[in-house]
Amino acid sequence: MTHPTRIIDLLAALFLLVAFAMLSQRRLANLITLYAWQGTVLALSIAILAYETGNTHLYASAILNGLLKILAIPALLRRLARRLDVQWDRESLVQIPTVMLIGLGLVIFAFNAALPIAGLAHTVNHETVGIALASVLLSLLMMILRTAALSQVIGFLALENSLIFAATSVTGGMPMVIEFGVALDVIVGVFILGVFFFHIREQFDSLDLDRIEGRED
Amino acid sequence: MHTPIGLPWELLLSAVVLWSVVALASLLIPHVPRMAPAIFPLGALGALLTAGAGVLALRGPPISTVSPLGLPGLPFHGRLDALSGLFLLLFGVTACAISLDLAGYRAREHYPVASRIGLQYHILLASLALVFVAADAYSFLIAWEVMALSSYFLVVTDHHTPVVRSAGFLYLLIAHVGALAILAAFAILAAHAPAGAPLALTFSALRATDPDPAVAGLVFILALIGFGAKAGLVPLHVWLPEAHPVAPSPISALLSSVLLKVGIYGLLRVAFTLLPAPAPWWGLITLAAGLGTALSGALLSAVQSDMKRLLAYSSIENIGLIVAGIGLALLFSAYGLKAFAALSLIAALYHCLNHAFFKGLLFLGTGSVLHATGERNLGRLGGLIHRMPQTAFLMLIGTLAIAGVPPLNGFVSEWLTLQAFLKATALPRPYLAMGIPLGAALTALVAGLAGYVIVKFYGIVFLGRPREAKLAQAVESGPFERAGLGLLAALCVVTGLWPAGVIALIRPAAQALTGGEAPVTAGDHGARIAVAHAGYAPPLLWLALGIIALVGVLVLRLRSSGPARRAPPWNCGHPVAGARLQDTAEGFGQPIRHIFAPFLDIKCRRPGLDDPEPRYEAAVNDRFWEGLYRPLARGFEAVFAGARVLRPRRIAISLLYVLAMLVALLALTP
Amino acid sequence: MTIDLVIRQTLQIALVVGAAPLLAGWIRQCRAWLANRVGAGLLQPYRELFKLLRKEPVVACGASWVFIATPYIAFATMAVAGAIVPMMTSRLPLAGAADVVALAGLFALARIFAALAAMDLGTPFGSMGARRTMLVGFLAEPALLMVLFTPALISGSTSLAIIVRQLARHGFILYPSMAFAAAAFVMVALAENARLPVDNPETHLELTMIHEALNLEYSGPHLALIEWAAAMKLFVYIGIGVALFLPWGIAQGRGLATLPVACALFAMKLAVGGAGLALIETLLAKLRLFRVPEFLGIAFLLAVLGLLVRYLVGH
Amino acid sequence: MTLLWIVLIPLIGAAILGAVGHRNSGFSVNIAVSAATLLAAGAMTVRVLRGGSFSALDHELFIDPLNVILVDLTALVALSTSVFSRTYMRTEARLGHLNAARLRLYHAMYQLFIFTMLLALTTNNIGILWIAMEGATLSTALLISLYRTPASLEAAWKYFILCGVGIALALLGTILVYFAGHAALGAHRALLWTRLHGVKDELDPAVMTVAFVFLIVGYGTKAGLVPFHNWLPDAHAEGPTPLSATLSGLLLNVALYAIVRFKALAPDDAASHWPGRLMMGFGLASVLVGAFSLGGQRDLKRLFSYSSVEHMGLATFAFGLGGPLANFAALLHMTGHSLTKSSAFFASGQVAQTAGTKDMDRITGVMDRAPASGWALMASSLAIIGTPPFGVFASEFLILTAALRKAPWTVPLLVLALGVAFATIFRRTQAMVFGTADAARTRTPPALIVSFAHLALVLVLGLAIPHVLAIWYAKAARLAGP
Repeated sequence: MTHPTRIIDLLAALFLLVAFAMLSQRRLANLITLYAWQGTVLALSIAILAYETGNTHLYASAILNGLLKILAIPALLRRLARRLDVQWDRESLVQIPTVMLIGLGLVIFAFNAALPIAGLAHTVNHETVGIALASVLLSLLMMILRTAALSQVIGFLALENSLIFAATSVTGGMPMVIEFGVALDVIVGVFILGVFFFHIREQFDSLDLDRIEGRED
Repeated sequence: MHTPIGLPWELLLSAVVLWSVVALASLLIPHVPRMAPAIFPLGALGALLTAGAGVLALRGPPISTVSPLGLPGLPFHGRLDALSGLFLLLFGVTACAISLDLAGYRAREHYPVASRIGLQYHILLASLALVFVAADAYSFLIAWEVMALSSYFLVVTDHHTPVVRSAGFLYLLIAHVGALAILAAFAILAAHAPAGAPLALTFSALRATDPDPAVAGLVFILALIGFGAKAGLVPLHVWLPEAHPVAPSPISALLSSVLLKVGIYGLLRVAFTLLPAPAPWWGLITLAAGLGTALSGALLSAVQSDMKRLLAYSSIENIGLIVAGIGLALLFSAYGLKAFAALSLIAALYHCLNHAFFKGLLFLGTGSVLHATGERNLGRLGGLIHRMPQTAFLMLIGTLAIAGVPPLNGFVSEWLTLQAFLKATALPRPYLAMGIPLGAALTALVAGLAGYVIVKFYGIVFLGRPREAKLAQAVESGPFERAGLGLLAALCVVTGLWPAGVIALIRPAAQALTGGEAPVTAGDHGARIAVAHAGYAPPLLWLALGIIALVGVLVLRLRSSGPARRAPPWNCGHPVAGARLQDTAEGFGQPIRHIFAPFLDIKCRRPGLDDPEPRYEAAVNDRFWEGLYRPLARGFEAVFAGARVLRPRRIAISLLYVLAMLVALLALTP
Repeated sequence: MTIDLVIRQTLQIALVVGAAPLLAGWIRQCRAWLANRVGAGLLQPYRELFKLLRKEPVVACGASWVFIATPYIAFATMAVAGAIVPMMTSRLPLAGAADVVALAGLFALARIFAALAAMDLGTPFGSMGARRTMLVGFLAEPALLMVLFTPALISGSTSLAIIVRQLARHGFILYPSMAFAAAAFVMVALAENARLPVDNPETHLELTMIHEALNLEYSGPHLALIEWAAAMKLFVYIGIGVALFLPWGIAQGRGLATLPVACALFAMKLAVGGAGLALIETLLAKLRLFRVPEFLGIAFLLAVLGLLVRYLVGH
Repeated sequence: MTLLWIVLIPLIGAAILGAVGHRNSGFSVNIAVSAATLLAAGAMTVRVLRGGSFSALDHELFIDPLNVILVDLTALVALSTSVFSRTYMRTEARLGHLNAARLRLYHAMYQLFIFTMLLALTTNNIGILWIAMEGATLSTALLISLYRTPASLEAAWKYFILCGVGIALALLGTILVYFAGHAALGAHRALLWTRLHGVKDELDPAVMTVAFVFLIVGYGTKAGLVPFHNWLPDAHAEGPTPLSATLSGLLLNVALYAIVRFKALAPDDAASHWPGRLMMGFGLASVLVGAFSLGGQRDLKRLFSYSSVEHMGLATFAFGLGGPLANFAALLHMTGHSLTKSSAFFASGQVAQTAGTKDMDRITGVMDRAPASGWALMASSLAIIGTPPFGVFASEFLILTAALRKAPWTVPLLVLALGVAFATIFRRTQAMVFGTADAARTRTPPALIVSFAHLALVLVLGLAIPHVLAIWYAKAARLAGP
């Protein structure tokens, strides 16, 4: 077992940790910071993977992800948060410890579910598939529990992060076209959401999902 | 169509084409009013062609044909055999009379309505003709549903009144549920076709499938439900008394005379030609359903006070008798008694013809009354025999026919049915041999009730004194109406006077279905029919009656000079006050309500001691509404509410669904 | 049709038409005797009929042709019914034209016309009578058919002639099933002919009358025809009873030789039957109208029992 | 080259409309572009039916009898919808529901939407398929919120989040498929469907089953399968009518198409029944829930959107059954449903616009007020609830027949659902179409021509399926896998 792989495993662990942190974090600013951290971890792991396997397009992918998820999107989100001045997410229905327990359960489940795939994977870091799957489920859980539109979006982005992480850990990265396509979709999506938020706020003068949804058919 | 297809097909198809053209032409009526008078006579012509095709099909061998249209691997198949022929004949003749009536009836309507009726009516006729000759499940269902739809549009002709709309909805809904049952029946049969045939849905292929008894039973039950819903079998009859009254009377006539028979046709087609030899229990439940339907129909019609509702319930009663005959036939053929099966089937088919004729006659007659008086409520009619004598006379023929008294046609089928019931002692199972003849008693009871009902109907509408002042303005119906009535009345008389001839027509159909030769012999040059030496010769009876009555008349006339002196009625010396003193429909139904109270759901309002304006009301509702349909509707409403709850308001919940589903499926992955 | 048959037929019709009033008179006379009255004599009905026939025909205003036609129809129907039932001989040409079911049908025809005629004037009593008649009618019809089915099953045919031949061959002993049928038949006959305990032919008491209410508006010759028809109906019914339950001695052969004997026998049976009817009527009291369904229900049950017994015993 | 044109034309059209979409000429341009697309599609169809399937751009684009059906359908419905929206959106603008900028947005996004769908249909690369689907989500999200009403924003938000998540999961599925193919095909070709299909027996079953779970949950969300259908009624009801028509008529089909393609990749061994079973399960659930949800609806467009859930469920179920007959029926059902449902939305949009409300309790007497709208609505509803002689009946008939052979126990449920759908929809339609009108008679709107044209096509499907079509669909059915 070489150093880089061990580092990747460590980073994977960090990735999961960040996911948990995001699950528990309610202050929007910190949430965004955590998202940036997740991006960093992601980019780093891709870079190390690139160094390990030595295929060049992974470097590009690492840079792309880095730019997007460490700088661009967090900046955009901060700007949004400031412009819409939302700092706090309301208290979620389920309190944090329970959430943590549920999350733990999901992690265990994900590890088991991922075993067959991990067994087959020929990449250096195939053990991390389970972690990737776990963080997918965790971010989904986070989206479920959040009541502020913005933090739900962050959950969505985290989900997308974990997908990329899964991609790299399972297959050592998708072809470049796809990477770019995905990145494009993400950035466009975030822009559109940004536009949305303003419309939503001028209609509902709130970004609280309880206010937005739940009308009768 | 592939040539050559034979004369009957050519007649039939030309009729269908004619009707389609007429249907499209009637769209133009509002723009070209001049053609309005031609529309319905042309329809009548098409009906005659159909009748001709029917007669030829009855005489000749079955002719099949395949059209290029249809599904891939399943083009439309058509087959003209004896059964189709018989029903085409029934349909053609009745439709001809109804078209004649419409020709007069529609002259009064304003053009948009006339054009809509012209369109839908002729589409209906065409689809009916095709139902009788369709020879594969798909084309049968297509024709079937087109028939249901066009008749629905005719029922809701006056769609501005809510009652009409709800009646129409109920009608189409039950028709569609029935169609689904029929579809399921066909599909189940097809699913048991030998492998390699993905679409074994032609009737010949379905006949070739050999389902095990359980499957065959299931198919039969589905068919009974599906076609029973069309024919108005209890408890699927509730649409009938709602839909038939609200439709324009000629349409009611068509619905009662022909569309109900389509259900009978389908039942026969499936039970006798598509399925293997029946099991005894098929016959038993059919018989039970038939008798139950007949009895409840008779009871409920006896307590109606709307003349069209009364007739609608009486249609249910007659359908019940027909189905009872079919059940008997199934029972006999289940035990291999082919000849007796043929006999019961002849009885049932004969009654189909009779009911088509006299019920069509009565409904057309109510149409004339409705037009002359604008009144459907029996309580506001009366004495019309003086205002519209010819209609009254023709209606009297229908009345006697439906009452099942000799020497008219209603009696013949009753006679045959009873003869068939007597044969039940030949059944090998003791409980059957003992029990079935009691069915004859029920049949007799129903016949008696029918007499009661129809006396009430005729006596209150046409006899007595007018119950409303406006009835004095009533006028005799127009020539076209009377022509339609006359045609049907004549048919009632002919089929009553010459049973041997009619049976000769029906026999091939019955024989084709049961494979047995019915033990009905014709004697005295066709004047007399006999079952087991028990004969019935209406012409002789007519003769004897006529001679004796004539003698009586002559004797009295010779003695008395000039016409009888007129004097006020005696009435036991009580002065005969206002016309309101006459018996009402409710009053006439009172004994029935009293005797059969347990079977009826009666809402009665009696005047109190100090009522400002004392009046008596008695309404009788169908028990099946409260007993079956309302609970069903409530159940569905509950399920709907449940489905609404299932749909989450919040995104989070649906995301939770996603997560849960994901976890569940991943856990389930093999 | 040979001349012999024609003679038989005309004889039979003549007998029914001619002797019906006599039977009615006989029954009245018996009732009178049972009630310790002298009675008006056997020929009283004839006197009444001729008196009525001599009167000027009067018809109520607003009566339609149905009202006027009904008496003739009733008369003719009953005459034809009488022509069908084998009384002295089982060999009648018209017997082939109608069986027991057709017979019931003929009665129904007459009943319906009577009811319609009663409703024609729109008098309260008329329609009341019509209603009650039809009520009794549709309750009696199934019972009657059940009664007739028992012998029909025995002989395997619904033709009266054949039934009678079959039963007559059997000799004096009554079939066990026929005993039930007989009881039921008597009850039906009482109801159908508007006799006590169902209806009282003697009175015009508004609230209880059934049959009489139908005739309220008739007078003179029309009333005569109706009364005559009623008498014939009774005659025919008793004739049916005799044919079904005391068939022995009926003429079977071709020639007319056997007829006088059969005729005498039949007259005797009629006398007995009439006396029996009178006795029943004297013993029973009038039922309330809504007891009638129960009465006929019992008749129906007895008839059904007859059927079942017939099936169990086998003959 | 036609293959390239089919995706380029709408893209170019989107660009042009981005510039001129707000002008009055925008409508005509829109129609012209759609017409051009249809022409290209037609040309391509001829070529496929003559010479069989072919590909372009180094196998990135690919066409075969299966997806050409949907391409044609998309192009056709896109054209008729653009024709319809000419009148409809003009009126909307006149009524002040839209300003010029929104109109431009509408036109541009409309063509972009069409582009993404055509790309998704014609691409051979499952990665690009995913990107195109995501693109469709983005473009439609903007269309749904076109009116900027609270309801429409909520709908758009729901749509965005739900479909976003779904799509994301689909991406994971795609990654897994890529991973499975990686072993057999190497990095470069492992995304090409044709190649994957070639080696489908070498793909690892364990991975493929897991992958299919993600894919069906992901694309199933997009196809509006229960229980992921929450977005669908809102999106249909709150978006502009032309969008509702295209969403129901086309987008759902495309999503289902994606699922079918992946089902076809499953190897034909024991584990391969898994996708079929999943599809049958989701399909059945959708049919039942969709049908029973129809009961309590008051909003006209919601009613028809729930019926879309039901019908997509039926098609999914049929594909799940598999086999030539069921697949044939499913394709026929997709075709019939797109045509009928879009026509139903045209009619109901027209009715709602004239009546000024979507609340069915307040709409009555349409037949008196505007006979054309009345007949269109009546006929479309009758067709959509599967009354003969319309094509939907034919496909439902075939589906039931096939189901009776493979999974008889499902038939009672299906029949129940069909009956309920009939009762609920027809009750509403009758109440709206008949009765006395509360307003004066209006002139018949020209836009409904397309509605009747669709109905005519569906009628043909029900009465006499042309021989060519039959053969073509049979081929496609074989491609849709066992």
